[in-house]
Parts: sequence; structure tokens; C-alpha cells
Amino acid sequence: MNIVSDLRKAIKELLADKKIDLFIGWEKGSLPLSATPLFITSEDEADRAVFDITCGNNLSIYFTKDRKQFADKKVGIAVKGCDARSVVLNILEKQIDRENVVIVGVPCHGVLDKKKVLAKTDGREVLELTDNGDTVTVIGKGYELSFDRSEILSSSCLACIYPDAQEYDMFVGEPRAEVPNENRLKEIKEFEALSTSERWAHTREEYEKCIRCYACRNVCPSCYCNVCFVDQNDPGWIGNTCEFTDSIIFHVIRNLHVAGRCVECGACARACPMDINLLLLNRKVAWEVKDRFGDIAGLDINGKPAMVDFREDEKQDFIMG
Amino acid sequence: MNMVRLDKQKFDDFIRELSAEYSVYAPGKVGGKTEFIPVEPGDETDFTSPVTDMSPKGIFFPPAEVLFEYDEDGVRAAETSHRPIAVWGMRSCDARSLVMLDRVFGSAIQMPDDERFQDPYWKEKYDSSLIFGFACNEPLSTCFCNWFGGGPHNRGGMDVFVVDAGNVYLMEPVSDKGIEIIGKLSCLTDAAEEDEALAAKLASDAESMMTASPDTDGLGERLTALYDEPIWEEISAKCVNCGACTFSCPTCHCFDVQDEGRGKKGKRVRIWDSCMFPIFTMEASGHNPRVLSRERVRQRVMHKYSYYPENYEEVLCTGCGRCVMVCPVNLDIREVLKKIIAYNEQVI
Amino acid sequence: MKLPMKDNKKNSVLVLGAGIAGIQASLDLAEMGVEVHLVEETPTIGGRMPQLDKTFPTNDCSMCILAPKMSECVRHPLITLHIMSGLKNISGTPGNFICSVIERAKYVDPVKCVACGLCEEKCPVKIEDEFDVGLRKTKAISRYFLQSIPSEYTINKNHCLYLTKGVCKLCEKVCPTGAINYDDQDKEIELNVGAVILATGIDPFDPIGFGQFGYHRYSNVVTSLEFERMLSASGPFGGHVEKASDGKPPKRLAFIQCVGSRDEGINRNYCSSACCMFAIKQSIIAKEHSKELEATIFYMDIRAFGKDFDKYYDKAENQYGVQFKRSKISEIKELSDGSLDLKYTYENGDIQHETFDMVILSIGLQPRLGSRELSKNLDIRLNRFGFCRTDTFHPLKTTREGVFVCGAMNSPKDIPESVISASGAVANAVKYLELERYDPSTGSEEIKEKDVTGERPRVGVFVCHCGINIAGVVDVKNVAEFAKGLENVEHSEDVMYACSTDCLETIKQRIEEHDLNRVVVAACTPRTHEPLFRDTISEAGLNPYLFEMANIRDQCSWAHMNEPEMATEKSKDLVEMGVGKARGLVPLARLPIDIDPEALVIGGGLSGMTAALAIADAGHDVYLIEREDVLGGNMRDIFFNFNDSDPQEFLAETIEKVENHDRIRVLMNSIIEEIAGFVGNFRTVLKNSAGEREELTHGAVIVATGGNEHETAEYLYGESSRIVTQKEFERMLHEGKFPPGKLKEVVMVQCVGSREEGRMYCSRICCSKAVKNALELRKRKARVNIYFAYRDVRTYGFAEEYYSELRDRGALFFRYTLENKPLVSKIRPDDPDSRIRVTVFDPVLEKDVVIDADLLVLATAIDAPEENLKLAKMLKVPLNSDGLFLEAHVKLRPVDFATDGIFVCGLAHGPKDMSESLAQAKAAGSRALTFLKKKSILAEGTIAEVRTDRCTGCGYCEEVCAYTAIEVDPEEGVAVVNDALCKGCGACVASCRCGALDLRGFTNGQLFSVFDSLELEASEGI
Amino acid sequence: MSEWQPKILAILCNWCSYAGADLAGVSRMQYPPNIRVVRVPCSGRVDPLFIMKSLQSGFDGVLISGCHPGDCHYISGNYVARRKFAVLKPLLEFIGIEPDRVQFSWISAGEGERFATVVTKVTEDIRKLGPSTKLVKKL
Repeated sequence: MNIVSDLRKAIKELLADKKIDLFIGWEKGSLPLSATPLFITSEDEADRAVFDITCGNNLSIYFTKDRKQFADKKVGIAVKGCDARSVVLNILEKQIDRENVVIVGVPCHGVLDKKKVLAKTDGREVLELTDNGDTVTVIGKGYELSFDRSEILSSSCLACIYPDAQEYDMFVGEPRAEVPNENRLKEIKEFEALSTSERWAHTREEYEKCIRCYACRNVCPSCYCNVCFVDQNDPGWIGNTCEFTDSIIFHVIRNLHVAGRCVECGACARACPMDINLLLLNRKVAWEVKDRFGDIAGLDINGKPAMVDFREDEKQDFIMG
Repeated sequence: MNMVRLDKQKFDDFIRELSAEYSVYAPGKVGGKTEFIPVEPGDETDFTSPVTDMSPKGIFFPPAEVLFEYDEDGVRAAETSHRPIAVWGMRSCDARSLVMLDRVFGSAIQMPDDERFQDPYWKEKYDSSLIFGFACNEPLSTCFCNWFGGGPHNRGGMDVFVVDAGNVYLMEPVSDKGIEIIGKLSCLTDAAEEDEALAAKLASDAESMMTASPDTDGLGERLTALYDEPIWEEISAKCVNCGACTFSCPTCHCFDVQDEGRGKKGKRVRIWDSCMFPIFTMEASGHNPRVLSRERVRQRVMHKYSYYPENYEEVLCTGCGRCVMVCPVNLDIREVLKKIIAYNEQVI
Repeated sequence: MKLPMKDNKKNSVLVLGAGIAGIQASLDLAEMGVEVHLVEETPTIGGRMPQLDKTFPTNDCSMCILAPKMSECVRHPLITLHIMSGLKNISGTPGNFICSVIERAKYVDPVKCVACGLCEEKCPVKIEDEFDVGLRKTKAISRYFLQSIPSEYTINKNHCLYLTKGVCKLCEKVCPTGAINYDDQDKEIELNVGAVILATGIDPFDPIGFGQFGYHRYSNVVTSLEFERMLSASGPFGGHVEKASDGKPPKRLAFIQCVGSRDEGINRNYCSSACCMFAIKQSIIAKEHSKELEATIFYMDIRAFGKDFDKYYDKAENQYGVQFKRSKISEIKELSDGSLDLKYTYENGDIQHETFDMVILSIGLQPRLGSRELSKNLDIRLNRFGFCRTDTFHPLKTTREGVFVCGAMNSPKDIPESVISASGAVANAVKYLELERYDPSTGSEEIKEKDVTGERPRVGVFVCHCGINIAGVVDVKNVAEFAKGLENVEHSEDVMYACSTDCLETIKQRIEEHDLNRVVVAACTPRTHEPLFRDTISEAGLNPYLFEMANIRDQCSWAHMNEPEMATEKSKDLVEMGVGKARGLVPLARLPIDIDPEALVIGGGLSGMTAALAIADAGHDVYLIEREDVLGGNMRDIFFNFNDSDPQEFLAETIEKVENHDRIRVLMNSIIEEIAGFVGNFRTVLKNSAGEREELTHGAVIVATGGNEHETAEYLYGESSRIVTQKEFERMLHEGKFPPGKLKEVVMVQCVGSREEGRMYCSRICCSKAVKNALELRKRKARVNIYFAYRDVRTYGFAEEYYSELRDRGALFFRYTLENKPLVSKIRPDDPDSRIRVTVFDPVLEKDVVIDADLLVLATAIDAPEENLKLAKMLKVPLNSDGLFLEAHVKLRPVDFATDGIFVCGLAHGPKDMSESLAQAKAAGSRALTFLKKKSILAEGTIAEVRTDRCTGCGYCEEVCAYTAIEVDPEEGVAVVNDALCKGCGACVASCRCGALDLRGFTNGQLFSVFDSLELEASEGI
Repeated sequence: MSEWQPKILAILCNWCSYAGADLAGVSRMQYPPNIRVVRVPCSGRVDPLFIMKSLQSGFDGVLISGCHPGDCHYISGNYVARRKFAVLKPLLEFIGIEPDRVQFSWISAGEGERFATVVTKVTEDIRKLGPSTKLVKKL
């Protein structure tokens, strides 16, 4: 079975049957480490569609772009597990009409993090990449390197338990349900084991790097406010300079704004030009949401988003006795 | 003036001598990313990639710069160090970018001497600065400096041109300031003829590594003609307006001014802005002439390749390729330009 | 607010008793535009509820839920309070009564008293505190309890040294405002009213002299009311229960049920209805206070018959580990260490001993002391227990026309039933009035409001001394001086009593002199005084919302009496924060929302018809929707009553009234397809059986969709003509058509489908219904043997008497458990008329008893109709887990939904009997009238607003709003606030990531300004 | 005042906790004068950013108090709020803010004594931590 050819076939059929006006997928990019989003409106374009380790983009972001740009269109979309959860969340949040979207799942084995690859090459440019399954080979000017797939996967993928869509209309291949992952909480637990001052030192170091470019926010499929709170100035919620407290508060509030909504796709971390470990806090929040409320963002299309729901007998250990 | 050479073993001495008068910046690693940071003798520098992750524009035009402070006693200028800045290791593309920025901040073209149109914050730093530019011996696949009049060994915007020649750095003063400083530094020796030959070879080798440029003649006018064409929709379709391109770009220079205050104390700060952001041109009335992504993408492209050249006869792009590298959706500006050129030919 | 014409008997009602029932009745009346005289015996309104710590089954804090109603009541311009007053007599005729009211002397001028408490501190006379049931001392001059309303002090003339012996006068000396008036006299006034509502409530049973349980002899035997005060955080022990014997916390508690209830020997052969739940609640709360504590409840039957009560009972037993022991206490002995030895007997005769640290007597409810005298004075009759007499079909009418009763005065009641009866009594009372629809949005004396738009804030600060209450601790002058230096403060001064009439004048003057456009008063708490100051500034032409208070008394000077410097610093900060908030205040308007006068009643059963009549009788058009082709609902199957009145006759009368009422339009065979809109402005689309659609517009909705008899598959139901439900049995009795052959042995099985998995609730009426039918059977066939298999007999209230009667008449009772249900088989399996063999375990004899029954009658549960879900979705109102409509608040808003303008009554709300349904239906009508009587209602000023440019329409606001007051417009994709429904809590605002929402009066900007207003000594950053 | 005194912002809901604070005063219960109270209609009104902003402004600690579960005057505002706090509190601890800086409680209108106890405890906790530094913005 060939995923890519099956995917192309599926897209063509959808277009041919007029089930969709548009399909959003990926195609090979101009650089070896990045695929690029592809908007397919005709069957012949479907042959450009690919799916591989470089297809990191969470395409659901295009639904909310320009204030629901596809509101009147029937749109098909290729999704990995995390992307599917974004689509579901967008449906729950009335950004997408379930009727108007055809969700096509593709089996995901993780996407690469360019920065991790470049760390492996000591910053040397990569000119070619081959995915061998368990290993990945990269070739550049004067070098060829192979390494374990896990070494260059996005951190988000390393802790993933839903690699495949749980809500879909079609699936290319065999979808997997929840996949056990012993690393799911590893990073969180390790960080929690540090002392308060060690944790603070790390936070300080990480978030002092922030240049407030908002790439994290802008690539986030859950951040689709018309005007982000940080950009509002009547009243001004928070300072926009690179002053540290403003930066950390911006990030903490953003973490809370995506609480119960973050699908841990890792787009923010991959987009961060300063390489801040943004996922750590997002994951912590996602874990608290799971642990306390039993919710995983975008998993249950019949559910309610966690932060607008409640149970009377919820754990309230943080309230003074 | 001829080239001089700096033995790499004497690099610390060089920095030490330079530091006597200048705050010295050089590429270094901060949290895994390369950017221009203040260095001291003995500090490690990082030249792994010809293109630092962050461009050097932040040295002269910081992401957040305090313009003035106020309290109950009145308004005061922000405190600065007033030490001149020397930058070591700035590639051709980046050195050229400073010239482009200086056209904007340094003066107004119509009234170059009118102080009202000069940005004192920029001028104070840039006018007294010393740029040790760095030749690119091994340009990257993403480099396209040759498209717009640059090149890996271009000397534009530099005070001293430096070639990495193995064990030595070969230096060639470019400006008066460069001549002066070369004359002052004691750790330098005169270069030999073979050194100059090597430099020339490295230059031609580097040139040959560059990809061919499309026909960029009259790009500005061509763009103007395309202003209302539907092509912008196609170009911008995948853009998520993250702004990574503008933040990493050495020539993007849009800024916003914010007041930070509490009670009777506060300051006014200039911060980088980005035309990619939805509120970029939001007006106080609430009206926004560039609501849609494609309008903002068009703005960025037009500004760089049409509006700026209209004023300064040079595009506002040095071809450093950073935006190509950082774009999370691989929206490659080179492809965009090629597309525009092709479309233009097809339409007109 | 425009007040309807005063002193008009046609427009006023006297309410006697200001407990929760009296308060509810007064508020409902006043909201309909009726002038109310609320006459209360004690110095405060509130009645019994303030004495309670928590309420079951939600463990709500009693005071938290009551306090807002108390302040609403005391502030309502149409309610005149007569505290420390009594009703001497009523003369005249219904619609034109003259009531003589005695107002007793208070000896403190309520206008001057600022409730500072100095008098009480200095008063030398200590007396037992009535409110804390003698558990603490109070003084001869006191406030009734700390949160009493009104807050003014009164002198107890029986104990005051000056009034009794002519010496002392200490209170007069210390009173900073000269409020003491020893010459105060009792006054008699006459009030001309159209109707009277009595709500004098109950007294707790007094076990003194009821020697058996050692109350007052053994120090660790207390009543449940005393225990409640002990549990209460604001009680005499601050919520730390301790034994009187040694002051240590008790480890083992015993609750003894039915003390003063279900006891023929002392003429209390009725069930007090609330004590079982009360004890369960107390055991849960006590265990929450201390995990190790053990609690045992000794009982006869656990009567957890209310909505969600059984779940609470289950929680107590299985989650909290409360022990329930069905047994009789035969003796209590005090041991040397003060602990108590209980001797008790199980139903099988086993005698046990157990030692407890504390014994709580679950005392019953009894008629108020003096109710006989009152009944004579008012010429109303009482029942044999001394409760006010009413009848099944007129549960809120006394024997005197025009005089109505509510609350527990006519039968023991829990809070929600009291509230229901109060609203219900109002529906009766308004029939004697002539009410016009009125418009609260038209002001009577219009003061031109100053437009402050665009003006720079010019804040005036007034810092109150409150005598020495504030100034004794805080350097008030210093604070006022400090305020002068704050940005935007135009004027600042210190004043002796900010709330005094002359100071209010001063404030108005300063507004004028300094052209102030914001006012900050630093004084006591905004919870009591904000309305007064708001009124004041609006009299000076400022919008009332341009006001802010700094609480430097209750939350500063009183709490930091020994730290004057720090208290002064804190006061300055609070003033600065107040100014910070004030700076950003903007005028807010309360916009009128028009109200359609018609009502829609869904369901043509007894409840629906009654509600429709209540509204129609008050002069409003009603649409009564019935899905079937006949009115009457479940009542068509009810033929008997405990007394001899005939339900069918009453039903026929009711149907006739409905069908002939010129204001009721009955729409039969109709179902609702769509309901849209909101309070005052509903639009409903109906479809009748012919498929024709009709659109109705109306201002209110009453849900009276009823309930269904559970269709059981248990006990071989349906397999023999001799197995019937109680409903079928009642018809059998009525028609006299019994199964063929002799009818000698009749078995009744209770709780068929109720109180078990899938239906964890008690169907409430089945025990009484079965007892009723059993007695009826006995009347007809005296020689029939009746066997009664039950889990708990829940004949609450006066039905208890009939239960005893049935026992006396020889019916045999077998208690079964869920694990040991009666076994049923057909003697001849193939015979559809086979007799039935019932095997039931007898816990008294401890063996199985086999009965070959001629008839097996099953008390099947009451089910919520499945269609409830559809209707609930259309109305956007919630259902509970059992599918019953969920009211806004189980205690205090039992017929309301959180969404204004929609009400519920009858079985749709939960199982209940005819009287209860009638009361609730009237209550629903009455609650609807509180809206319908207004031509318009005023939206709140502090409500949410949307900035549509920022809204992404994600719908989070919609999800968190408890009032359906905000919705995403599907067309525009942005949220829209319904001003009429928004209560201003701000939950949507804080849940809006986009910053598209804000809460007027508490905007983000205003609050940021408060957080940022202090210059804090920022420490060095790391 | 020579000794350092923490300043603590207390955001209280109008119907329960603010009333409880009033009751503490009416009952003359004494507690440390370090809190500065802001009244909001409901704990549901509290945006986590309020807490962050007040720490940034230099408050040494923040106390948020609302009605007990089930007591909310607005039916469910405190439940909605509770989820926000349930995420904020562990997140703040996670990034290295001292757990006691930001505290939450439920205080009913009848719990004057509890209000005094809570404020005393919060004040002492924060006094032990010393002045807040981590999130304070220097201007």
C-alpha cells in the first residue's frame, strides 16, 4: 500500500465527486527539510500531494485564517492525529461546520524538527534528506549523516499518543487508536522534579530569549483571535516589549488561552526563531487538563471544550482547605 | 590600500585592541541560536553558517528600544552607553542591509541634512560604528544576494572587508574609517601577494556557487502593474502571517511605539512591528486597510521590491535567505519573485 | 421608579411574618406593583433560615443564599417593613380589610443608628441570645444577629436597666449619634389592605419535659437546632462543635429522629417532613468538619422524599459512612465522663447498647406559640394539631376569605415548599386587588442627568469617620489629606457620618461646587450603603454608576483595631484603589425591555390549568397548550382523597373554569415546534393534529408537562389481571370492578422502580397514595387483609395520621431491602387471572412470609416524560440527571429557571401530590405575573457587552452563561448579549480569550486600573 | 513601619467572600492589615491575567476567593472559575513561582472567622516568602 498514491487517489475522487471544492494537503517544498502546504482545486494538482516526515504543518490553521476564509466552501483536509484534533476543536468552536469539511486521515510516524536536524549537522546546511523508516539520512556539502528517526522528530511527536486522526471521514491506511507512549509525561515529570528555584532559573533563561515576534501564536491553530490580547490596547493587557515579565506573562496567558485547546502539534516550538522550549508549558497545561478534567483537546467531537465545562465534584486540591 | 593579515592566533589580541575603543559584537551562540552578541577577548565566535539566525540589524535597531522615560520630575532621554560599536563577522548581505536601513533612519532623501528627519537613536549607534564585513566563501543554497546587485564578496556597507583564508584573516579597508582603524591596530601585518590571489580565487569560487538570477530588471514597475491582480491570493494562500520573515529579515524596519507606564512613571518604547500582523495598519478609528492576509503579503513584497526602490533605486532585500529558512510553511520568496516575473510576462 | 398610587386598599397587601415565605410573598407582590406591609415580630427579617448553617441537599450556605433576598426585600420601594410588630386584628371585608398593627417600641431611632455596636459593648446587662438558642449571651441592647436586616439596634425593655430600674443609660452616653430614645412608645397603626397573607412559620419542638432523652439534664444532649448553631461558622463556637461537658470536640454523634414528631401520645401524630434530611445534612457537615468523627442516625423511616434527597441519603451512607440504624431508643444514660449510653431496640427485638459523646435530638416542627391566640384574633381556624387549617384543593386558603397562608404555618415544610406556597398565596391574594400593568422605566421625578462624556475625571473623595468606628483606629484626616494628592482628585474631605442626611447634602453640594463627575466614599461596605450613595449622586445629576466605595470600616478599622498606623496605610491604599476604579467609571443606563402581557402554559393537567387560571384571573391572556384531546392529565386517574372531598368534582370544576375563561385560549392536540425569544418577548410555533401551524407571541412560559407512571417489567406486571399498579387499583376501587372471585388477600409493594439504579429518587407520593387506597379498600371491604411491603414508609406531613390509622386497622407491614425484594410468582402460571404468590421476608420475625394474594398492587415510580428533553432544548433550560426540569435554585427558586421568564410546576419539576401541585402551579403563575405585570423591565446596568470586531464567535461565552443571556448569532458569527437576561456575573468575560467581551461596571480597564493604582515598592528583580 | 510588610491583593466575589470579609469586621475579628480588597461580582469574573498583572504591579501575593461550590449567586460562575484556577495554579508552580504567592479559597457569607483565618494564613505564608521579585516589572 502506498500512502501517497492512495492519498492522491482519495483527493481526486473527492474532487471528481464534487464532495469538495478544495483540498488542503502538502507538497514537496523548496528546501529538503520542509514540505509546503498545497491547495488543490483540480484533479491534476492532486498528483503533487505528498505525505512524509517533512509534513509538519497543521493545515487546520487555514480554516480560521482571514476570519473563516473557507466558510462557504466544502473543504477536504489531510490530517495527522494532532491536526485532526485541531479540526475537531475548530468544529466545537464554531469555526468549521462539520458538514463542510471532509477529514482525511493519514498515518503519522512523526514529523521532523528542522532545528534538531541542524543541531545534528552542527549547523551545516542540509541539501538532501532520505527517510529510511527507523533512520533518516541527510546529505550536505561534504558530509552524509544517518541517525535514528527519534533523534530528529519534533518533541511534540515524541510524546504523542494519538498519531492518527480519531475523527475522520476517510483514512488512508489503517488508523491507530490511542498508542501507549512512555515518554508522554517524561519531560514534565523531570522538570517537576527540579526545585522551585531551578525551575524558575530555567523559565527565566528560556523566556528571556523571547523577541516577541509572536510566531508561536501566529502558527498556532488554536490562536485565531482577530486581535490577540497582547495586541489590544484599550485597555492594554500587557506590555509588548521584550521585557521579561511581559514576555513570560504573555506566554503563560497564551498557555491558559490554549488550555484544553492545545493539541500539542508542536507548531509553536518549531516556529520559534529563538528556539524556546514552548512545548513544555503547553504540555504541562494539557496534562493538568487531562488529569483534572479528563479532557484531551479535540478528541471528542461530541464533548465540550474543557474550559467551558465543569463537574461539581472536581478535584480542588489547590483551594485552601 | 592593500590587504593586511591577521593571524587567527592573534584574534584575541585583535579583539582586545578593538575593545579599547569599541563595544565589539560578533556572531555567537545564545541558547542554540546564532546572533550578534557583545564579545570579549577569549569569547567563542560562531561562523558555522554564513547566515546568523538573527540578523545584525538588532545591534542598531533593537527589538525594543527605550526612547525616553518620564516620572513626576519630567521627561528624560533613555540612558545609553555612548560607546561606539564595532561589528566583526558581518556578511556581505547584512552589511548591505545597514546601508539600506541608514537611508531610512539616517536621513530623509529629500532633505538629507534636516535633523528632524534623522533618527537620533539609529544615528548615534550607526554613524560611529565600524563594520568588519565578512566574505562568504561557501554561500548556502538559500542565498540569492546576486539577484539584487550583491555577491558573496561584495564590499558594500563595510568599513573593512575580511576574508577567511584558512589560518589567517585577510583584511581590506573599504572606508576611511576602515583605513584609520587598520592603521591603528598593531596585531596586523601586511598581506602577501598570494594572499590577495587566494582572496580573489575564493571570491570567484563563491560567485560560481550562486544560483542564476532571474531577470529582475524593472521589478518595481512590474509589481506596480500587478497590484490589483488575483495572483496575490495564490501567493499568500499558504502564508500564516507568522511574521518570522520580517523578524529575521535584516532590512525590515517597521516599528511600533508603545507607552509603558504605571501611575506617574513610565517610558516610551519602540518595538519591532511586522506587516504580517493583522493589526499592522489598524487605525485608531478601527478601520484597517489591510484586513486580509493577501493584502499584507502584497504589502511586504511591494515594500521591498517596489516602494523602496522607487525612493532609493535599490530593492530592500539583500538576498540573505533568512526568510526562506525560517518560514514555517516554506513560502519561499524566490519562488514568489519568480512567480511574479512569470505572471507579469504572461499578463503584460 | 414610578410607584403605583399609594394608600389604595385595592393595591396593597399585608404580609405577616418575614421568614423566607413572608419575604418571598412580599417580593412577588411588590414586583407586581403591589404595596406591601411586611409585619414581623422580631427586629429582623429572615426568619429561621439565618439560623441554619447549610441547606440540604446541596449544602448551600444558608445565609449566602438568603442575604441577597433579604436586602432586596428591605430595599424594595414598595415594601414597608414593620419590625417588632404584630397583627392585632383584621376587620372589614375581603378586598377592603382594615388591619390593626402594633409596632412595639425599639428605643433606638433607626434613622440615627449606624449600627456601630458601641452601645452593646458598653451595656452591662447580659441576657440569653435568642437567635443562638441560648448558646451565647447577648446584651439588653443588641442587634438581633450579626447580619440581621435592618441592621439597627434595639433595646430589650424587659432587661434594660434603665427601663426596668431607672438606672444606667450607658448606651445613651456612648451612642455617637444620639439614637437612643428611652421614651419610645408602642404604637398602633391601621392599614387598609386588599388581602392578608399569613406566614408566621413554625417553632421547633421543645423537648424540655420530654424526660426520656435527658435533654437539659445531660449536658451533651442537644437539639438539632442547637447543633446547627454549633456547626455554623457564624455561630457561637465559630463552627467548632464542642461538648458542653468538657469543651472537647465530640468523636461520636448520635442523632435521634422523630423527637416531637410521629407521636400520638403528645398530639403530634404528624411527620415534620424535614428532620430526616436535616439530620443527614448535619451528619455530613459534621463529618466534613472532622473526618474521624462518627455519626449514627437512629430512625424509624428515612423520609428522603424530595428531589435529589435520596441521592443525598445515599451519599451520607456510602460516601461519608454515616450509620443508619432503624431502631427505637429506649433509654439514655449519662456516664461519669459526660458521654451517653444509648439503649436501643432493633425491629427484630434485639437490644443494643452504644456509647456516644453527643446526642442530637432531631426535634420536630410545631405550630408557633401563640398561634391559637392569633387564630382567634384573626378569626381563622386551626387543624387539630394547631396548624392553620386548609384543604387539599385550596392549600393556601385559610378559613377566612381574603386571608391566605404560606410557609410552614399550615403544615411542616422545607424551604422550597415554603417558597412555593408563598408565591402561590400571592396568586390568591392578587385576585382581591385591582392591578394595572405599570412601567418601571418611567421615572416619577425626572432629574436631568449631567453628560460627563469626554470630561476629564474630576473625583470627589469623602472619608467617613463613622463616629469613632473608623476614626478611632484610622487617621481619617490624614487619609482625606492623602486623597487630595491623588491624580484626578478634585476634592477630598473627611466627614463624620457619610450616610447621615446632612452629609448626603454635603456630597451633593460638593458635586455642584467642584463640578465633580466621579465620587468615592471611603466608609463602610458597599453591600449595604452603595445604593444610598448612588441615589445621592443621582439626585445631584450624576449617573449613579459614577460612584465607588472604599470599605475602610468593615474590612479595615474593625479588623485592625490594634494596628492604627497600618490601618491608616491600608485605608489610603483602599482609597487610592477606589480612585483608580472611579477614574475609569462611565455612566451606565438601565434600558427598558418591553414585556408582552400574554403567557404560554405548556400542559393541560391540573398544574397547567391552575397556573393558567392564576394568570388569567389576574387579567392576562393565556395560551394553554395540551398535546392530547382532553384536559386533566394525571388527575383523571385520581378518585379519592384522604378526606372525603372528590377530586373528580374538583377537576370538572377546574376544567369548566378554564374552558369558559375569556382570557384562556385552550389549544388541544397541539405540540410545540419551536420556541424562540426571551423574557417578555417569546415567539412560539405550534402545530396541531391537522398539521396546521400557528405562531404565538407571549411574555412568559410555564412548563407543566407532567409526569408518567413508570411502566414496570418487575413483579410479573402485565402477566396477570391480578397484578395492577396503584393507578389502576384506584380506578378499580372507583369503578368497583375487581378481579373475579373473592378479594381477601391484597399485597401492596412500594418503590417499584423508585429508589434504585436508574431511578435514584423517591416518587414521593406513592406511600401516601397506597395508604389512601388501602384505607379506601378497607372502607369497602372491611375483611380484606392488607399486606404492605415497603422500604421506608414516607407518609410525610399530615398523611402520617392515615398511615397510623392503616396500621391500627390491622394492615401488616413488611420492610424489605433492595437485596431482598418480595418474590412474586403466579400460582397457575398459564392462567391470566391466576392468583399471585408473594414471598416477603419479615424482618421482625426474621423469616419469609408467603401470601397467596388475590391482588398485587404495585406502587410504580413517577417518570419524567422523555419529551422533556426536546422541550428543554427548545427552551434552553436544564434537566437533572433524572430527566426532571431543573429549577434555578433548589431551595429559593423552586419554580423559576435560571433563564428569566420561564417557570416550572407540577410533576414536570418532580413528583408531588395534588395540593403541592396546586400550590406550585399558583406559584408559577405568580412568578410569571411578576414580569407580566410590568409593561417593561429594566435591564441591569452592569451587564456584559460585545466588541464585535474582536469576536470570533467561538461560543465559549454561550457555554459558560448560566442564563442563556449570550449567544453566537449564526448569521453574523459573533456573540450577542441579551440585555434582558444578563445578570452581570462576568463569567463570559473572563472566558473570552479574544477580549471581545467586557462587563460594564467591572471592565477590564477599570480593574487593571485598580491593580495598577498603588505604587508598590517593587523589590529588585532577580 | 520599619519591618517589611507584604502587600497582598485579594479579589473577592461580592456575594460570599466579600460578605464574609464584612462579617469578620462586624464580628471584630482581627487579622493582618496586609490585604487590599477588590470586589468583583463573581469569582467567574476573575481572568487569570488579573492575577498575573497584579503580581507584575508588585503585589507580593494574590488571594482569590469565591463562593463555595454550589453556593454561587450566579449558579455556576465559581465552577467556571475553578477550572481556570485549577490550571493556572499548577502552571505558576511549574514555571517556578512560589506556590504560596497565589492562593485560592472558598469563603461563604457566614464565614467571617474563616475569612480572618485565611487572610492570616495567606499573609504569614507570603511574609515567609519575602518580597515578590520574580514577576515584578521594573519601570
